[in-house]
Amino acid sequence: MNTATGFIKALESGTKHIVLKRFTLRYPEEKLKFVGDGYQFDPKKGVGIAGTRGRHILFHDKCTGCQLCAIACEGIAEAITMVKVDEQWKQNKKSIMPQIDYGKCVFCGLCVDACPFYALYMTNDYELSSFTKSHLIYTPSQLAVKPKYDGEVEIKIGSRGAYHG
Amino acid sequence: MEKDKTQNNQTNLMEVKEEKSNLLSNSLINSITTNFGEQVKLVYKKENRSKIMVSPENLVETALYLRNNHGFDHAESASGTDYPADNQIEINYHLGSYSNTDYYPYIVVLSTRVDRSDPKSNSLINIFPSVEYHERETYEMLGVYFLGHPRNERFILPEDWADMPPLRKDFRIKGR
Amino acid sequence: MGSLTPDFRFGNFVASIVWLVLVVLALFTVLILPIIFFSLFYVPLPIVDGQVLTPYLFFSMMVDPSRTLPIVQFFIHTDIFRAAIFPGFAFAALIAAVTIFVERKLLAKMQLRVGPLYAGKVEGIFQLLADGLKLLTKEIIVPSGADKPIFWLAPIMFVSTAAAVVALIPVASGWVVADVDVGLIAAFAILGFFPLIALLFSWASNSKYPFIGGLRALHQLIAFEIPFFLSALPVVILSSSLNLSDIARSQNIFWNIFILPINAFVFFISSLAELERIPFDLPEAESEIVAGWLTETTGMIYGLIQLGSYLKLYALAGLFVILFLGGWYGPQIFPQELIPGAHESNLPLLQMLALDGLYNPITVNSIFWFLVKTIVVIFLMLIIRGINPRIRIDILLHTGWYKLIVLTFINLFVVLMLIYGGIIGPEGVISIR
Amino acid sequence: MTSLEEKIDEAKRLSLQITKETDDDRLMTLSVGPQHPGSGHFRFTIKLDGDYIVFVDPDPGYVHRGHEKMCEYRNHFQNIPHLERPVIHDSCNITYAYSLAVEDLVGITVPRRGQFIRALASELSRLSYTLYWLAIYGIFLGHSTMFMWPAGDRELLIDLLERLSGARVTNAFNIPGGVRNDIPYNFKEKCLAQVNYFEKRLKEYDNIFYNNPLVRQRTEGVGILTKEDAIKLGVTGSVLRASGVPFDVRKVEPYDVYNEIDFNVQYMKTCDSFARAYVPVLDMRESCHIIRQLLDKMPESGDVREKLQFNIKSSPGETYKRVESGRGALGYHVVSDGTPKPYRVKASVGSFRNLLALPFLLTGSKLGDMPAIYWSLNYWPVEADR
Repeated sequence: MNTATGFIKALESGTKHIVLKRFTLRYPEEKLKFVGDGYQFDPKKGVGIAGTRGRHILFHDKCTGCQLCAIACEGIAEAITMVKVDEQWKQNKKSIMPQIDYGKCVFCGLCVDACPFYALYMTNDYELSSFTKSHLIYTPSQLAVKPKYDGEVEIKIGSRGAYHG
Repeated sequence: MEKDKTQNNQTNLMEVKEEKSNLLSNSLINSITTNFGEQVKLVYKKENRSKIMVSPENLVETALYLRNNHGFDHAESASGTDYPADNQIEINYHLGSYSNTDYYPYIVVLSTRVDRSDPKSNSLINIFPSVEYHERETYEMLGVYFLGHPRNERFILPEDWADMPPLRKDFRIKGR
Repeated sequence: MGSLTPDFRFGNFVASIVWLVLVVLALFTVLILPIIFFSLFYVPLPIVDGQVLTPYLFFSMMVDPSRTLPIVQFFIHTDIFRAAIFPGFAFAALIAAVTIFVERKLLAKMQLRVGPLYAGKVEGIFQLLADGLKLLTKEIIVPSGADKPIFWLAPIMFVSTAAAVVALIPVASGWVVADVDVGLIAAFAILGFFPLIALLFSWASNSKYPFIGGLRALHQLIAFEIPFFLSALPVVILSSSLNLSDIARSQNIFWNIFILPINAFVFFISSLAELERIPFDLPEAESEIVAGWLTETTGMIYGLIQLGSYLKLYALAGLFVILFLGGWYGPQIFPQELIPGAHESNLPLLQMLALDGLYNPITVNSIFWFLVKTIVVIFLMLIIRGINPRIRIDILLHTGWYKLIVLTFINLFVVLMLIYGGIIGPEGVISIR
Repeated sequence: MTSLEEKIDEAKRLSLQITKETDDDRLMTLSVGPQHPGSGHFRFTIKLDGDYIVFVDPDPGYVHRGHEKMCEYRNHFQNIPHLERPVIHDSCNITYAYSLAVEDLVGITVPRRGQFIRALASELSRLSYTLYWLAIYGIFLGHSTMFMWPAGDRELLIDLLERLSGARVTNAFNIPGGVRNDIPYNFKEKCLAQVNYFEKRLKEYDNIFYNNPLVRQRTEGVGILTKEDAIKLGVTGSVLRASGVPFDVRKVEPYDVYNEIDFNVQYMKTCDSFARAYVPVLDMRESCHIIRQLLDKMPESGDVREKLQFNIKSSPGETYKRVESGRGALGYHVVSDGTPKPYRVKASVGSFRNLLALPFLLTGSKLGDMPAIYWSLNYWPVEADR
């Protein structure tokens, strides 16, 4: 009889789920909502500010070309190289700024931790796919652009199960 | 007030635990030193950890003693460290105990140093069957030949590996 | 857009389609029509409505809707219609296709997924079409060292054997492709070919995993053949006929499932095993032997075998309905006339809609109830897959040889005792006829 | 010609002493490996006598070999994103153990709030790993619903981890000195709601999977690893606890805040595949319990990270620190020579230790039991490579 009750319970549990709300996030139409603007770091306090670790954003007016981000990345992904930029900044005598290869980046965010001048943050944008490898290399001017991300969907827990909505 | 009390209790508990672990390690070290004398050298003694260094000849004896008298019945890992400056390779067995509840948190590092140019050591596979794959890995990663181990052969590395054992210090990763 | 070629022009596309249509039309008039007309000299033409159906008459009848009906009426009583369209292959294949789609959607719902979604806008109803097209266009890889004739033949044999079982299933009184007196035995005989095909194909694939899968299929199907057959035996005793239509007709008052519930259970379980569906999909156990005897199948070979196995699913569900669920009997819910007073009116459109001479309320009702019951049985077979794991070969064989056979034997004796005790049967207290 | 039973006995005996190649024409050699859907990045060769497995030779090392060598070229912080790679689902536990080892070498203590947060992250990580493992166990037994449900419910925990650390799987969250960032706004309520909902879902797993008679048939009494054998083979984690040894590093050697948390070590005494499959689920219940306590007892404010230099120099010496990961005790033996880079890192991982039980249990069992035994070992193929 144990066998029969086991089957019946399984059947009941299975059929119950037919009427539950479906959990799937329909990705291209729906996108997840994230907590903040992205992962940031406060060098004075020495802790980060919670956020999604997506593509970087580089503030040209704060970057001093100190290479600390590139040094941090050297042992991890070797994704950051310092390149010459045409711009002239007072704080950046050598005119070098990081250029990030997203084909190599692992999005650990240790470069953001390494930056002492609030120049490098991470944003919510994670859709970086491209047709060629060379398109994955983001130059400093590309990194300066603030990406647009409009995710509105969150996990909600209702009476008919959890769902994305 | 209550919080203070609980905190006090906790600190007391911690102290009791530390004392217990100290007592345990003391009794363990004492028994080993009384039994083996000068042959066994204590390297360090921390909370719940202690490391003893033996000569390669005494390795099996010490392991057998630890297993039979103190209930260290398995090895969490067996690994090697290369010391080219001393021309030696150190082999560490991290021994733990599942049968003796007192020694649950305790780990004895049984280590020995063998000659780097011709590294050979006695296998502990008959005492701790659990070191089987660890010793095999150590063989291919550091080139230490374990006498008595039935399969000193390739395990993790590629099948066509023909270079030197990769965890030796003079093996350099390309581009580094 | 990236998906289009750079030199794509919509005008060229339309022009190419127009060109294609013109070429086809020209070929049709120049080559195919003469061939048809020449061949018609040698083919005896059927007589419809008292006239010989010449092509000229055919085309003129097609123009007048009121004269189309006799042709259709004539056509649906030909053997070729029964074998090819209803209740034969096309009908069964349609049900098989719907089954595949419903299964995917149902399992998805049970597993909190969405299932097929994008093909065909509405809940992905054209997913199967897309999959079929994909399978058609895929390369068929034949393993080196494979026994090529058998490798190519096996999928076709699989589908045709499944279609042969379908041919024996009556969907309404008189609506069956092959109304044979040994229908039940014929069905079991044809079902017995499947392990042979599986073994032949797996052997011909020249690979280890198919070989193990084929052996498993052989073991499994033979182990379940006997309880399968024995569980149908009491039904034969009760209705004293092997003809499937007669068996269905004998249940116009009581369904057999009320008298033989244990047999129905055993039949259901064994048909799951025959179908190699979870929990009995050992020949295709993907975590142990890759894909079992289907490992080396590619492209349309796989598609044909899938089609065959879903045809088989329909056939066995139909067999279950015929044997235990009273066949096509059910309360009459279709009206005597499709549109009341339609065939007395003078409007030709209404007369056409009345489908005078085509619409038979009893047959339509029978087909409806048969379909409803079959779909319920198919549904039960599908839902089992969502809640159960695969079982092990030795448990499976043990279940087949020890438990189910014993159950059927006990039930057989019980039925015999009831009949000779005069409780059920033709002259019993509970009369079946 | 020896009989089959003798052969199996001999193979069982040999499997402790590692089986030798058997050359018998009657045996069929079958590769269960990377080209095979049922194993992941791992291969083992099995030899079949009829339906019985008489010889098993595991052959790991497809993905992450040479991991320990790579650590010697990077400093302690740079090692964090590397070390978590083998089991990205359980990344917080791996980095936890390494952080403990480095903190021991450097000689610092983590602020109390940081300790709580990283314990929280590691519990979430453990839950998400166990669900992933369970999903694969479901599909190994051919139970497609049991594949989809845990894989879907894992999203709840991944979502929490993403809110906490900013990445879905490769968190790089626990670092030497604490955690990367403080918990975000509104995290506690969200975490409580999702974990409570998740705990309810565990009952459904019982209904559809663990109490299903067919699952019971396939797993009960299969692959019995007795307590003596388990101790002898030195297995760890849920495999050990399923064999009746209540050993959990969180309990026996509490690290950080675990001595303030009230939880039980879940273990079973039936020693079979079913116990090994069920103990992780019991652990998940305990983990939900622990998460609630952690959220409750966490200090309202305070530092979460001890500020360390990027090139922190540790004092020469060596240490061995372990945590309880999703697969059992996970220890890091770190040797330092005073430079910012470790001299030698040795990871003692649960998968590698449980791998030893694989030939022992598979030898003599049926081919149909192979998935039920193999994946019940709570074994993550890639982690054994390291």
